[in-house]
Amino acid sequence: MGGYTPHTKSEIASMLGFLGLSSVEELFAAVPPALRLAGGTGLTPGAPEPDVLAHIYDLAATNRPVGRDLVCFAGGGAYDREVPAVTRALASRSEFVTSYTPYQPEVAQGVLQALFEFQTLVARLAGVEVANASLYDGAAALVEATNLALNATGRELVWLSQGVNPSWRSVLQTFAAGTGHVVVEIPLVAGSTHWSSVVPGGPVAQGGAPGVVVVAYPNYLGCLEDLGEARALCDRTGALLVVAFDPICAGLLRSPGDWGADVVVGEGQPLGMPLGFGGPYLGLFACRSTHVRRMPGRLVGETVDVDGRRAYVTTLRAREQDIRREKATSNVCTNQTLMAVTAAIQMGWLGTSGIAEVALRSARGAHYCRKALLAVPGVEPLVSAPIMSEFALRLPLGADVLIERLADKGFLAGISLDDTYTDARRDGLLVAVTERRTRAEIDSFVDSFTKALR
Amino acid sequence: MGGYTPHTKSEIASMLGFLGLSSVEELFAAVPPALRLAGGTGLTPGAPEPDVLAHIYDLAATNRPVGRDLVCFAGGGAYDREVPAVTRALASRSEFVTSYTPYQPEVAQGVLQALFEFQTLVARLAGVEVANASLYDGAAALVEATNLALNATGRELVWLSQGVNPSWRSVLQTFAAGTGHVVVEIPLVAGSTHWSSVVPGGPVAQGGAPGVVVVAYPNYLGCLEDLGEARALCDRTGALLVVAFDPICAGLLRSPGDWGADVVVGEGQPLGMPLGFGGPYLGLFACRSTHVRRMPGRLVGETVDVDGRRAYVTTLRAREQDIRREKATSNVCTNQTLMAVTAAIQMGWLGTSGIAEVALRSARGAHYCRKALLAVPGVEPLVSAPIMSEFALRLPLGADVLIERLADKGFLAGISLDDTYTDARRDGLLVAVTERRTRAEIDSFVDSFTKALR
Amino acid sequence: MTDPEEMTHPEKSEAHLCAGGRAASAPLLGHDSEPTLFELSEPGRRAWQLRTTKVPEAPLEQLLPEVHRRGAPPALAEVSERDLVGHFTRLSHRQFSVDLGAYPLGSCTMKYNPKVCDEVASLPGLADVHPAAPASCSQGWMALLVELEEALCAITGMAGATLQPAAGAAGELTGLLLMRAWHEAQGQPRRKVVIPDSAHGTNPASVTLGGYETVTVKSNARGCIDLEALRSVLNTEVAGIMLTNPNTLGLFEEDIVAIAEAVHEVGGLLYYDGANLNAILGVVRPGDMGFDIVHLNLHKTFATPHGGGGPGAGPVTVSRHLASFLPGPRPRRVDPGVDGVGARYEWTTPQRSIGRVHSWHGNALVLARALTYILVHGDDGLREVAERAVLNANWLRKRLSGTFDAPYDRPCMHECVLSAVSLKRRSGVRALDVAKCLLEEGFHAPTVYFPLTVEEALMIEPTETESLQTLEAFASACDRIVARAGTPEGAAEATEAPRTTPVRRVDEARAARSLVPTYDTRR
Amino acid sequence: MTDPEEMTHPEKSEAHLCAGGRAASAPLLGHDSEPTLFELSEPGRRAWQLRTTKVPEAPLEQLLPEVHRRGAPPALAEVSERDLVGHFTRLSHRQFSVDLGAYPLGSCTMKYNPKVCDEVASLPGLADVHPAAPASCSQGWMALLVELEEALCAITGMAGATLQPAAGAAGELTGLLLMRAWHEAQGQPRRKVVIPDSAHGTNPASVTLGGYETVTVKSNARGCIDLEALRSVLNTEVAGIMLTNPNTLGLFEEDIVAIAEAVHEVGGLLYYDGANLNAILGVVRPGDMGFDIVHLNLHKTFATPHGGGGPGAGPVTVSRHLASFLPGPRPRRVDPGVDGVGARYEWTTPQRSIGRVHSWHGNALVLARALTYILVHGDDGLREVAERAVLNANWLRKRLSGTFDAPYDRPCMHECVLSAVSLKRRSGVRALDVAKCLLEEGFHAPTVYFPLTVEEALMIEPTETESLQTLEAFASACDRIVARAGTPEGAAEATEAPRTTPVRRVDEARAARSLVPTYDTRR
Ligand SMILES: Cc1ncc(COP(=O)(O)O)c(C=O)c1O
Ligand SMILES: Cc1ncc(COP(=O)(O)O)c(C=O)c1O
Repeated sequence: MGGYTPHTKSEIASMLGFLGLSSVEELFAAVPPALRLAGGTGLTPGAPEPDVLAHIYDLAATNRPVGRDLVCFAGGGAYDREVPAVTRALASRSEFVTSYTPYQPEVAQGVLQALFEFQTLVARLAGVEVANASLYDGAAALVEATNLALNATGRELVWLSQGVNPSWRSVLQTFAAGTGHVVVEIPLVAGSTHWSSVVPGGPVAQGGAPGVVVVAYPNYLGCLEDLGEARALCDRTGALLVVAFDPICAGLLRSPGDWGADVVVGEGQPLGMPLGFGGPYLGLFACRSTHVRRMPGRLVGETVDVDGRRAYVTTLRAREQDIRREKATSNVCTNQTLMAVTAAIQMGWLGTSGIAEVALRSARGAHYCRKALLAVPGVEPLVSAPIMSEFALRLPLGADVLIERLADKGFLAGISLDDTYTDARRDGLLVAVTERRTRAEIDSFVDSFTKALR
Repeated sequence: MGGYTPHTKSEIASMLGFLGLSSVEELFAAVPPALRLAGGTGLTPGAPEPDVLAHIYDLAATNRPVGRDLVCFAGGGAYDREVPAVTRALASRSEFVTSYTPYQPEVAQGVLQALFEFQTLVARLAGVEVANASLYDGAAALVEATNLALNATGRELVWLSQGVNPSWRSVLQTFAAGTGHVVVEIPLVAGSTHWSSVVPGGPVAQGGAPGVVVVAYPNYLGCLEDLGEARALCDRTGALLVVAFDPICAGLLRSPGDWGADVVVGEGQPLGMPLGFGGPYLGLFACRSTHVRRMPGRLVGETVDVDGRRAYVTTLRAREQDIRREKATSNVCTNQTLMAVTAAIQMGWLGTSGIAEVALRSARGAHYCRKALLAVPGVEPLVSAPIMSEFALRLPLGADVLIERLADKGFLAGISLDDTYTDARRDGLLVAVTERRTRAEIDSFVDSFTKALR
Repeated sequence: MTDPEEMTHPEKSEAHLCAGGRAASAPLLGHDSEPTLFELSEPGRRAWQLRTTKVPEAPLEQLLPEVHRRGAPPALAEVSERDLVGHFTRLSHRQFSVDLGAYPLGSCTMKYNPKVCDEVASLPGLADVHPAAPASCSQGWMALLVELEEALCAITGMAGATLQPAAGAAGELTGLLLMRAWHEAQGQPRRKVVIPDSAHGTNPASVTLGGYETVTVKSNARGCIDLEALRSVLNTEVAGIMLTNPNTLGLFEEDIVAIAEAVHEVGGLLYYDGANLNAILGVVRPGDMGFDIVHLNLHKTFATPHGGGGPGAGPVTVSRHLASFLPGPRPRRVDPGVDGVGARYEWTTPQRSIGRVHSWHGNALVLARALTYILVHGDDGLREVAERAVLNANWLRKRLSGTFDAPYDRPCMHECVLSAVSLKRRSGVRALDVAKCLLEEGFHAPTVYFPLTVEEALMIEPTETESLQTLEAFASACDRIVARAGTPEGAAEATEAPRTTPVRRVDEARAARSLVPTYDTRR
Repeated sequence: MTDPEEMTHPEKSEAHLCAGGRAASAPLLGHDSEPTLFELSEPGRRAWQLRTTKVPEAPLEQLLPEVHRRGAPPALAEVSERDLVGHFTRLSHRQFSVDLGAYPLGSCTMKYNPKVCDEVASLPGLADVHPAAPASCSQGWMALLVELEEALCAITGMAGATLQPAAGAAGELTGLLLMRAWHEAQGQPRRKVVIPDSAHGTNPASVTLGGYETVTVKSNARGCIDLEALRSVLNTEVAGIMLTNPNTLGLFEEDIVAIAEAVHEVGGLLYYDGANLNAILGVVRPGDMGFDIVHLNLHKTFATPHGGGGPGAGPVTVSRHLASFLPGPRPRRVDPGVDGVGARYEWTTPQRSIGRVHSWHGNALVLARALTYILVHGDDGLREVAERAVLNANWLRKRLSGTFDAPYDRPCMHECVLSAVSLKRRSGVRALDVAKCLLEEGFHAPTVYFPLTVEEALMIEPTETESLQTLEAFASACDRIVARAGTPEGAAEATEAPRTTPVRRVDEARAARSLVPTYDTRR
């Protein structure tokens, strides 16, 4: 047990004296004696930091991080993107790291302004007017978006494209158990959501009018769907359109807002966060200004101080749980502020030209890689829709087997697709290429891939 | 070439326009055309940061850093000591890292106060009244100390114990070529300086009276010499006593000041700096207050501001090169401030009890290890004087051979002693044990050592 | 009894200087606002640098159908790396933080966050692992997660855990869905969840999202659950109760055993809001009090820094009968190996799992920090944390009981709730003004106006990492503020504080009235 | 011609906000001084934690003879990790830095330091290598050092290098010892070294330590070496001349070829003080100008941060005929390998080496930073650095030429020297006051009163990393300061600036008069 607490023996004695107590145990007089732990928790005794670090190093050594020894072609919502030293250095400033939610704006302008800039940048990427200060992750943002939409429309039916990340769909289903929302999944055909399956009068449409239609762009298989169709469906049914986007792909793609999305959600990890075994990531949430009073989570607004100086503050607080309690738009309190600050820094670093360049390089790499893999005997495209920087293949063997074989050769080959997308053979592989992949890496990946299939 | 400069094309054009110039080349009109580089420097073109990082990683991968794969028993002035995350985190705050020499004290109180604390801590360790704000390294501190002493005594003769680090002695000899100082090295006998070789009337003493006597404590072979003898010699000859100490060993040892040193120098690396292939390290320099006006380098003093608030400022500036020019006490300008700040943090972390504990653990480890190695057939003590945490052995084979063999087994076995300490066989090995060495590491080192000698 | 004057150490010449708790930062210049990134932006500037890939440079037209291409790149900002660094470094200087000074924000547990945890969270062997990597590539992570699950179960006295929830509120909702799934599995779906009136806002909000109706029970005069009032609302419609113990007044619910019996008697479950777990680490376990479901705020109790509002981590632990409902996939040790060597881990989804509650496995790097913190402290250290947190809170409570009103004047746990009611009556100076004055004194303010059950509440949680000297400096600052409020001018001044902060009191009403949530909506 | 008013970008609503150069940090509280570590100390507190070693706990008496044992542990300080962090974080908030804002300190080249270099310097594969490790364990380091030596030779036009000197002044002394060794090897030891009156103080100080006498030559009215004056002091007693070019006035010595000829004619050597190399990177090389010995300040030109006054690195490069005198040991590539693979390196000491000038191999981690910076920039990028540094300096010189006196009113290189002589005459406001007013405006001050040849000198070096907007903001601040000095009250105010900094003007005389260099010497 380390030097984090300052109490000396004599201070403890004098403090107890001041309280008229004779032992530390007496501080816990209110705890019924029968409940008090006699033998401790059973945890090991405290160990000095270097010992604990040694243990954590041991654990870390049995992982295989991506990098030179495991070149990453896996994506599926978590991408191996360039994070410069400057982003890490700024985001790790202890003022950002060790502060709390900006409840006292006079001494929290640093975090508040960074969040204001984050909101602006996300809104610009999403192509809608307003963004919040973050949610937990992409899945949480999706759940909140459907809650908002169903709240706004007063309906309880969700039409959910199976092009949305399967984990997010699973999370949405989990939380629907509480809200009572009904989630209907719409399958993909050839990589695009089969919206015609929900034509009026069809079996799906008989379940009632949806309050929200959810589609991903690019979708989980990397495909670019025609969002015009989804928008038209919403116009026809009175549903809101929620688009799950990728903030980096947005560097090249038409923005969801431009396509007509009402709410845009996304996973912000590609904006400067390490892969980190899946967290902490960053739920992006943006929407049209008409919905701002239904927004979940914190929102920073610009205002002035009593001297008229520009200042920032969390605003529209009446939506939030600490004020509205059971009537709040969401239960979120702690969010992912540090990740939002990180993303603001990273977006500042990328800038207008950088985000376009990263997207372009990813697209080039993906098309180059896809073409080469499709030339490997036995490999076929899983779907035919246009892709951007991620793509799905059908393999002549189970994807898990290939992934293990290629891991031995130093490649994280991709993600095995579940049976929503393939059949029981589980022969679908999702491959992602980022701006970090060099031609040499791709060529050698293709080479090992070819050999692994022999 | 990266994004470090902000100039856009149109800004460059407008700035040139403002200057009435039509090309960037014209900015260099004062440079004789014949001298201007036509074909560039021949360096490769700029490369993006990630490419350069990859290259540096490649280089780093061909090093063998100390750690689990190369357990460190080497010292010789550079020690594998515990540096906690907290020291690194605080010392890397960019306000400390990216500021200049505190010429404007109103906006440099951070660095100034940290240096004031550093000076206090070093003076306390050294056991004399005052310390400066750092010099380059231990060798530089030694050179400055002899300069001070010879200046103070008006003599030019240095009696230098061969117990002082050989590199430092070499540096002293190099710089003596400029100052014209005469350095006479006094050999060790059984690990202690053979002061009796300079008895009055002896061959050394006939060279004249020394202005300074230099001795190390512990010395290079790890031995603890009787500084009383050196002090007596100084009293007899009118020389000043310079003691090269180790700041960590000072946690247990009588302080040089207590032994009667006039000037205390040392290598501050063990106070929180990484091994770093030898730099940047930290030259420690402390002395009796009588010599403060002859001190080299920067000195911070406490004072007040116009409102009477406590403040710090560099002081006794009239000693320094920018004021005194050719009459300055030293030419030092840029020193090792960031390392001094690091050391202040590390000494704060260690504190009174920590420095004693680190020293004690090092001594225990060294004695345990020495005993075990001396039990290995063929290994003998090189010298017999008492040691603290480093010791010298005589091997049945060349030390370089053993070092290579043990490197293959995962140990940095120590440092091969030069022929000042051994004969042409170069069979002397200097072994250091720090508080970081566990019993298991020592036992397995001894085991591999035994096998390597077979 | 310690006279604060006596605390001066002989080495110190100026007593007022000795309190390290005051974040005496200082203005380094220009008094303008920091421009936004957008104002710093100049077309053509850039900071980015990317790896040279040598991938053939196919033209965009060959890559994307036109309908999918945007007209122009999204306008982010165009700045140099140098300006980016200047901007965010200056912003950081406009931000209070634990590392700068005391942050006695009740309920939020703003303790010191050991730097060693930052080092753990940036280890490449942890930070660079892809969450979809096959189990063969992530054994170390899985071992770490299992170790943490086990530690949290030991600390809370529970049988199983999920690490997926990303924060306390997510843990609450997860817990409520577990409650729901359990009742449904019993064939007895229920409609209501009871919470005390002092509960944190996330509790009722989560109850709603869990599909339940909130039933609020009033606290009694001692600040605790009124057992009779509770009994009166308990029936078979009640799925359970959500409690934090100590409660948000910092008081231990002394009747907890009776409460648990009463709730269990009607077939309800007890949910423990672990935000206040810091008070009872190693002293008493929710499981032993009778709770069935617990969430923990790792970012509070286990010192994973709050990051300006997140990320957190809100694992949920449950008793044996609820384990099979936990979210999945969970990491499981399928072979313990010998002395930990050769251990093997797999993913598994509990039989009756409610499903996923996170995109991946939770805020993994936060979880790694928490495990590090737990291992450094260990059994003894965690208990020491609780002891010292409670000692500090009680010392401060007593020290300030003459300065402010003490509505519940008896020993508290890790935090205490005082009130500025008398001060307000006397001088017009409110809890909010006290908070703002404290900012100027170099401390973060306590939580104010929460819990809602106390008028002009000041909810103070010093945490165990603050020193007696800092507590005294804080208390002296409170004394000074209250003393100054004794004169009309002083009181008027207090309502205008703070004066020397980066901005002064901000116009919150205007922010909401004419909403400017982005730079592009500025007039 | 750009009207500064025109620079406002349409996106920006408030022009004065757009200059990112102003380090608008802000006070976050208490206005007390930060206590010292010693005042924070309480007996019995601790922060340290050490590895569990299980080494047998031999009693101290068995380890050390009594005569060597100290009576009590050295009194350092006794603080918790939490207080340590608070203390140094608060201190950091009382410190201006490049990362906070513009630092136009002439001669010091305070440019932006790319963060990637911090990453390099903390790579375990570099940072954890023992300097005495056998060459088999440090091939990467040796390759890095050789690569840097080669790059520095290419940049300076020289044939060999030593990386040992730890800073510029150490490089100077090393260079002078090389000069001495060379003359001695020629059998012609010499006594004097010539330096111009505008030289940096380290030059004459190094000359003395090199065992030479300083001969100062005056500059001419154009601020450059007076060729005739130089010729008049040159003779066979002169070992050489030390010059920086551009000189400390920021002016290029146009007669450099004639100077070199004159010095070489009497058998002297030319020493290049590379502190101003930033101006000529890729444009002209000291070697081509006729210099024989060059030192480089890597902490200036190659953006290895100054660290509050160090560490630096002052490598020395020399022409072919001096290479065999270089300090040793030097790393040498003994086998180039194939495409760099399989290359092999050894240590070697030049034949007639002057000996070591550093305990080990120089400030190695600083050297690694510099190589990184050089490789990122490359041939083209380094030239761009010089171009933009010179462009910025000239823009600012012209922009301010109406504000201050311009004693040398012609194009400068990377810095310009202005003067406050007229301002002082008019208003009593001195260069020092201008400097202090600038601090309050959010900029670091320029160098003042150097070079000594210019009265009331303001030596301004904007560097290439500051934007036009920052330059304009800086210039506007200067304008405001000078305008305010136009009234007696304004002038009086200027002499009292700064007002809002962590402390105000400090009593330097008192610091020297009643010296308090440690906490223990306080009264
Ligand atoms: C008592 C209590 N419960 C629940 C929460 C919610 O936790 P989180 O903010 O992590 O969602 C908090 C935190 O603010 C709290 O203080
Ligand atoms: C012109 C000039 N020469 C020499 C030096 C000395 O360099 P250093 O401070 O690295 O010793 C400096 C730096 O201050 C300088 O500006």
